[in-house]
Amino acid sequence: MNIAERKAEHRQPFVRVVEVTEDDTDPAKWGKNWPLEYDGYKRTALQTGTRFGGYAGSEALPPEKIERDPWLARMFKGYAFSIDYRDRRGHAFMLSDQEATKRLTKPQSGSCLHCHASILPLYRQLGNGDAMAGFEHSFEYSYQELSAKLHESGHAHPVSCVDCHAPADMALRVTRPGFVRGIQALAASDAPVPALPSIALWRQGKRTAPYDPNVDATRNEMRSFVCGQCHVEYYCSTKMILTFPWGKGLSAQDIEAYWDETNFPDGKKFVDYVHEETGAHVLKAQHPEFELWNQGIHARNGVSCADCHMPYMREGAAKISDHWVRSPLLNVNRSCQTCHRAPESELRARVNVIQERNYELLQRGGAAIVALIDGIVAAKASGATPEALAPALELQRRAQWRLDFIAAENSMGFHAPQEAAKVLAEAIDYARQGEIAVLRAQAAARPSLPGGAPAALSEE
Amino acid sequence: MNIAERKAEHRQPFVRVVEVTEDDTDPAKWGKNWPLEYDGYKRTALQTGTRFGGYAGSEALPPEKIERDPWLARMFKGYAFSIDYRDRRGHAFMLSDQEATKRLTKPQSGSCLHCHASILPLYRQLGNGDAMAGFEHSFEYSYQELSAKLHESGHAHPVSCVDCHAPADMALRVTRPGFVRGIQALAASDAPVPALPSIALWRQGKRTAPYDPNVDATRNEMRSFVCGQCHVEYYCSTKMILTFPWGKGLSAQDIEAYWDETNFPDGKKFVDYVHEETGAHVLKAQHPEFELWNQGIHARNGVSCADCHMPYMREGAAKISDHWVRSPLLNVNRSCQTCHRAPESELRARVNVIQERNYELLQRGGAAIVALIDGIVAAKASGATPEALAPALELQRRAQWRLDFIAAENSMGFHAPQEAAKVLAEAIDYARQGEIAVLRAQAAARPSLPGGAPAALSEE
Amino acid sequence: MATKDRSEPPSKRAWLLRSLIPASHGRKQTSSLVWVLAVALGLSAGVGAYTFSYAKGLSYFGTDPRACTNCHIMEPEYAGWQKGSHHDVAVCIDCHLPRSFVSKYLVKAENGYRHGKLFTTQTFEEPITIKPAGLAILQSNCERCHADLVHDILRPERGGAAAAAAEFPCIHCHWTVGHGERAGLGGPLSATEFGAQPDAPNMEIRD
Ligand code: HEC
Ligand code: HEC
Ligand code: HEC
Ligand code: HEC
Ligand code: HEC
Ligand code: HEC
Ligand code: HEC
Ligand code: HEC
Ligand code: HEC
Ligand code: HEC
Ligand code: HEC
Ligand code: HEC
Ligand code: HEC
Ligand code: HEC
Ligand SMILES: [Ca+2]
Ligand SMILES: [Ca+2]
Repeated sequence: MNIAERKAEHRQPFVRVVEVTEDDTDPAKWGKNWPLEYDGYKRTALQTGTRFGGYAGSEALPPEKIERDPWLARMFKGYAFSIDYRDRRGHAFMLSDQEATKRLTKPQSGSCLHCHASILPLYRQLGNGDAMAGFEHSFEYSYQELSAKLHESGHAHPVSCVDCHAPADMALRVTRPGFVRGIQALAASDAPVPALPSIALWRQGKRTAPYDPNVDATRNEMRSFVCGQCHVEYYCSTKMILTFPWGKGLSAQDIEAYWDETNFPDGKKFVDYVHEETGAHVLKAQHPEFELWNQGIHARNGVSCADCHMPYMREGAAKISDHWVRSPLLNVNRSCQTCHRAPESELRARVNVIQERNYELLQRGGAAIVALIDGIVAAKASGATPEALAPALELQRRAQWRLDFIAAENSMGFHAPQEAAKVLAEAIDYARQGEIAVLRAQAAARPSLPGGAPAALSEE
Repeated sequence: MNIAERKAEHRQPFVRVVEVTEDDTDPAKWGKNWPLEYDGYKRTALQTGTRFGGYAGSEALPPEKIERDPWLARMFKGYAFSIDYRDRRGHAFMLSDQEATKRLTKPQSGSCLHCHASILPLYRQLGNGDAMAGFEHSFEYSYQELSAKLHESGHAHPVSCVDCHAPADMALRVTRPGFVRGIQALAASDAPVPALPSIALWRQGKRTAPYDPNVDATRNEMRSFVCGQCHVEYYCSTKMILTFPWGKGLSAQDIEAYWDETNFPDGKKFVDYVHEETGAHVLKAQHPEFELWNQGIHARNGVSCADCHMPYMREGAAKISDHWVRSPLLNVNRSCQTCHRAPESELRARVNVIQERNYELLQRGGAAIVALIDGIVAAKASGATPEALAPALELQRRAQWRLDFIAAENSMGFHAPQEAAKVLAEAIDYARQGEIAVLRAQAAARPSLPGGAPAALSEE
Repeated sequence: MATKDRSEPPSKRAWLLRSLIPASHGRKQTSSLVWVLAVALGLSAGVGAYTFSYAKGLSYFGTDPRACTNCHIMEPEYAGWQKGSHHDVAVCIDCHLPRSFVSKYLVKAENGYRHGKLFTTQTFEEPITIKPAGLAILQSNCERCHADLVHDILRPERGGAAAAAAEFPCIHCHWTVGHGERAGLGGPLSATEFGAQPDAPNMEIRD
């Protein structure tokens, strides 16, 4: 193809060969209008991997995280994640991988589908045209019930064009009710949002209408919000509506405070599960990429998810966003080098230094949490009372929350290296303090020994 | 002044009005040739301060760090730093502040002067013309003896032009034997040096001559090496020559390994002091700015100390280095905005976020080390044997080394935020493990209790 | 769907656009009054006929990059441009002045007025940083030359180059195309600088 043809090929303005609507969840149809983006999108079915990212193997399913790091399974005792918890992979697999997970052998809610399928038409159906209303009932269904409806409805697709784009003009938009409710709660709070200027601006306004990302956010923010619809911490079960816990801010500490003050609709204190071995009431953290990214220097500089995970690429005479969403380490020249004038090898090395430090601390935390659980188990065996163990159990909750927050986050610390290390440092401190509390409790049972009363929690 | 004059100023060539030599330690004389730099240099006598940096008060001496953070004094029990340890301030004070410190009430070595005075002429005198030879004897003198000689010699000035500049052509050069020996040991090792390209290059060569910073280093490296002559971890006493412990690398871990394998000339195992209360053999870390900077992203990007602490500035049409060495937070437009396209308020906020996170972890570490010392003291009181406490004492050494490394470093984590947080996380882990080891030791004394043998150190 | 609201950006977004510009030092945008003034009296109104002609005011209207370096203060950018990826395809005014004849000379007058005055009085902030107005012009020029290539990634319905400049400009990623790494330079120590440091009470003020 010569330049003349290139130009010709491009000069035709954005012709739409087919009309697309809110109900077109099949990406193939959109692909007729935007074949270049569709090509990239389809590639998410290819298996790619890096030291810490993705999955490049040939087995049907990615490897089990819980086998690679047994301390994860130990933390999750008593919860579905201890049964089956694997590496993630490309978007094309999101629905089938969900349907294949053994976590579904435990009762799960319809909320699961919020982030694994192109579900808006189904929400509208449930809400007689009102997607938000439909969403508000979706959690009451069992996963199997809602999944059946989804397949009937013919919209059983992984995330599709319509989930991030307005069919009318292809503008980015968020469609996920969970995100809209979460970001509105964040905007309504006074938590600092240095990386989200449009929220700071909305707060200065009259606040007549709630913050609406599709109206108030900048184009640059939308390049991260579309991802924040799913790559976030959440609560999801039939007990309570799907919740993004952002009412007090986006840091691990803010979110812990939010859960600490949350009650279930039945009034009971919020908890994810009771640890099978220790009886501690613990929290489960899920992939808080959006939250951790917000704590980092890239976010403060307005560097969006799409900048790194969907970099622009030159296709013939046109420049488009690479819709092959994947690890930027597979695409360093486009993902990093337009901003960082360093050789690819050097940029890889920088990521590696950051990730290895984070990995080392993560394993250190794993050792600490296992030691704590062992300690509590031994203490119970030797007859320690629940009262005496209470401080240790509270410390387990705090330690696990922080350790899980960074373990579940998928960049191995890269999205905010110092913050991730700080959260892990706190996790380690609480886990070890827990062990001490156990030993003190046992010692206390023997008046002759020093140590006395269970340790008070040292303040943050 | 109008454009005509500005142009004139622009053309002005610079003239040497006086000759300067190796023996001219008086900056005033150099100032005749280079008034703009001298003008800045003199300002280091102004007292400036920030939240964590410098000292802006009006008292004769800066405040005591050991009073602000009592856990520091507790760590230093049995060592001179527990008597008097203050905030640093400008270069103009370096000699008088040293002469004023109560640490001198304990015997100190002549080595102290290596970094507090313009001492090269005195080294040459001691070595009959050979500065290195003179340096090699200087540690044998008491501080008072050598200080007397310095004042006789008429060279009792704080760091002066001649310490960083060759009088002949004003080229940057390092003059401090301690640095030359240290950097040579680093070059001879195989420790990775991503931020020091000229060492990597030298290693690829024949290695006929040892690495010589004044010959082999790049100009950009020299902009940090001149500072690395003093802003480094060291050992300084009459027992052993002044040592920069770089033979295994520059990280806290590398340096710990170096000290662990060091013996005194008399063959005894190296140690800084024995902790008064616990008997632990501990290490003292001093201002490892050069070492921590080396672990950071700025260093990897070739951003030198001078870039931030002596930024270039425009004087009329000329471009000079601001010789008012101070906190860059007092100079954000010159120090940071030359590279970062963000408003001053935003850049301050970024530093603040980094420093506050680091400060929080530092205090967390302080609480942990105090708890450990308390635990050991209590155990000794209740008759625990040295053997039983050995693991706890070893853990105290490791914990203190790391905590002190970041506490003594003067950027409150900024020079390498993630690395600093990691070192603190390890400090906290070891301190808490120490407490556990103590409780286990006590429990072990009571067969009926669980826990059994003292905890083994968990590996890094 | 809410996307229709995007077509006419609410005024508060316009405000946001400005608030998002990096390093704008919050200096007020030159008022239209100054523009009128500058056009009416020409550059001389700003810097005086002498300064203007001496500063090769006429060459300022040409396209020769060296015209800009009549002010030494522009030299870092000149040097950066020479090493930059565009030195053989674009000169200063290609990126920094609008295309249309009229507005080009309006801006030249305004720049000449402001730069000249600021340069003579040395009252500008350093490092010199491109202002919102400058960024908008820049953006329009990137788009102009690369229209074919970037056609698909422009979102005119969110507002023109000014909106793009503030929300998601080309230089969000391509910030080195003009001058390579940033070429800013801090200015001389000034009296106001000391006054501006509350936490440095003992700081003397230099004459
Ligand atoms: C400055 C670049 C950058 C930005 C901005 C960024 N990421 Fe990442 N992200 C990375 C890197 C680098 C990794 C590590 C990839 C690896 O280990 O292979 C990563 C990893 C990930 C992973 C795991 C990838 C895999 O292959 O397993 C996910 C998911 C992810 N990021 C999502 C996000 C989301 C969502 C956002 C925005 C909220 C975001 N990222 C912002 C650079 C970035
Ligand atoms: C509708 C929900 C949803 C949205 C929206 C979404 N993701 Fe994902 N993403 C997922 C799920 C689910 C997976 C895991 C799929 C699997 O493992 O089967 C995933 C996987 C990934 C991975 C890992 C890919 C790999 O090869 O390992 C990356 C990187 C990623 N997403 C980034 C992004 C970015 C960047 C955005 C926004 C531009 C985004 N995602 C938007 C749900 C979503
Ligand atoms: C708020 C969005 C969201 C919700 C709700 C959600 N997921 Fe996911 N899920 C993701 C994202 C993002 C990933 C990819 C990142 C990762 O694997 O950590 C993922 C990955 C997965 C994976 C592949 C990796 C693994 O964990 O084995 C499975 C399986 C999965 N989810 C199942 C479920 C089930 C079952 C539920 C309901 C209990 C659910 N998801 C609810 C967003 C969500
Ligand atoms: C997970 C979110 C996501 C999904 C799913 C998605 N896109 Fe995009 N798309 C983006 C982002 C982010 C951009 C960049 C938009 C911007 O910068 O304003 C984009 C941009 C585009 C553009 C504008 C030109 C360009 O390439 O930048 C087109 C056209 C487009 N997408 C088509 C599609 C099509 C067709 C599909 C389905 C096959 C699709 N998109 C699926 C996130 C998505
Ligand atoms: C759109 C611009 C942009 C992109 C794309 C980008 N960065 Fe950055 N990066 C920045 C900015 C801005 C900073 C903060 C420093 C500054 O203000 O200049 C930064 C900081 C960093 C740092 C130091 C901070 C830290 O977290 O340690 C690293 C390392 C880094 N980037 C690596 C990467 C890698 C790897 C990629 C690709 C996966 C990438 N960046 C993509 C702009 C970008
Ligand atoms: C990228 C910029 C940067 C670089 C490079 C840098 N520093 Fe710093 N330095 C800082 C900042 C910011 C602080 C914190 C100042 C404060 O807290 O007021 C600091 C603090 C310090 C302090 C304490 C300052 C005071 O006022 O108490 C010393 C000493 C110091 N640095 C020495 C060095 C040395 C030596 C090097 C090179 C080995 C170096 N710095 C490299 C930015 C830098
Ligand atoms: C000969 C030794 C020596 C050299 C060389 C040296 N310093 Fe210092 N520096 C000191 C001493 C000693 C102090 C503390 C003085 C005091 O507190 O009395 C100090 C203090 C400082 C401070 C704190 C100033 C304040 O206002 O708080 C900074 C910043 C600093 N040095 C940076 C540097 C940089 C950057 C370089 C290299 C360009 C450098 N130093 C070279 C010994 C040195
Ligand atoms: C390897 C260089 C070096 C050596 C050797 C050295 N100093 Fe310093 N000293 C510094 C630097 C750099 C600072 C400023 C940074 C800081 O205060 O942490 C400093 C600060 C000081 C200060 C002011 C802050 C404080 O600690 O109260 C005193 C006093 C001082 N030194 C005394 C001494 C004494 C006594 C000795 C000998 C036992 C000595 N120094 C040896 C480099 C050195
Ligand atoms: C602590 C180290 C140090 C001391 C002491 C010092 N300088 Fe410098 N000087 C530097 C550095 C670093 C540069 C930058 C050199 C470069 O970029 O190559 C410099 C540059 C210069 C230059 C070159 C022009 C410029 O400003 O960049 C002159 C002239 C100069 N210094 C004069 C002096 C004079 C006169 C004194 C004593 C009053 C002095 N210096 C003291 C470190 C020092
Ligand atoms: C000579 C250039 C230069 C100077 C001067 C400089 N920086 Fe940087 N800064 C960088 C580079 C390069 C990076 C790494 C990101 C990248 O590769 O673009 C960076 C990264 C950063 C980061 C993110 C990494 C981290 O450690 O968190 C912060 C924050 C930062 N700089 C702040 C500052 C501040 C504050 C100053 C002034 C005291 C400063 N910088 C001076 C070039 C510079
Ligand atoms: C290819 C386009 C291009 C050309 C040609 C160009 N510039 Fe620029 N100029 C830019 C960009 C982009 C920036 C913003 C750079 C930044 O923010 O780092 C800029 C910024 C500037 C600034 C403000 C400094 C700053 O960092 O914001 C000045 C002054 C300047 N240019 C002058 C010139 C002069 C004089 C010439 C001709 C010698 C020139 N430019 C040629 C693109 C260009
Ligand atoms: C009369 C001296 C002088 C001449 C001639 C001059 N400049 Fe400038 N320029 C300045 C000064 C002074 C500033 C700083 C003004 C400010 O910060 O508002 C400046 C700032 C700039 C800026 C950044 C500030 C902004 O308004 O965005 C750009 C871009 C720029 N000049 C481009 C040019 C170009 C292109 C030329 C030649 C066509 C030129 N300059 C000729 C003195 C001059
Ligand atoms: C006077 C016309 C003109 C202007 C104005 C212009 N460019 Fe270019 N640019 C070109 C030409 C011609 C090339 C080389 C051929 C090509 O790659 O398209 C080029 C090359 C590039 C390249 C590829 C080379 C590189 O540096 O990576 C980028 C990116 C680019 N331009 C971005 C920009 C941006 C961003 C702006 C605005 C700040 C801009 N251009 C302004 C004409 C222009
Ligand atoms: C989010 C980051 C980003 C933004 C914003 C962006 N670009 Fe790019 N641009 C890229 C990347 C990445 C490439 C490299 C594509 C490739 O290599 O296939 C590129 C390539 C280009 C090229 C082709 C370079 C070549 O090698 O031929 C030009 C020209 C260009 N961009 C101009 C622009 C213009 C004009 C704008 C604004 C309308 C713009 N870019 C906005 C990231 C960006
Ligand atoms: Ca959760
Ligand atoms: Ca030491």
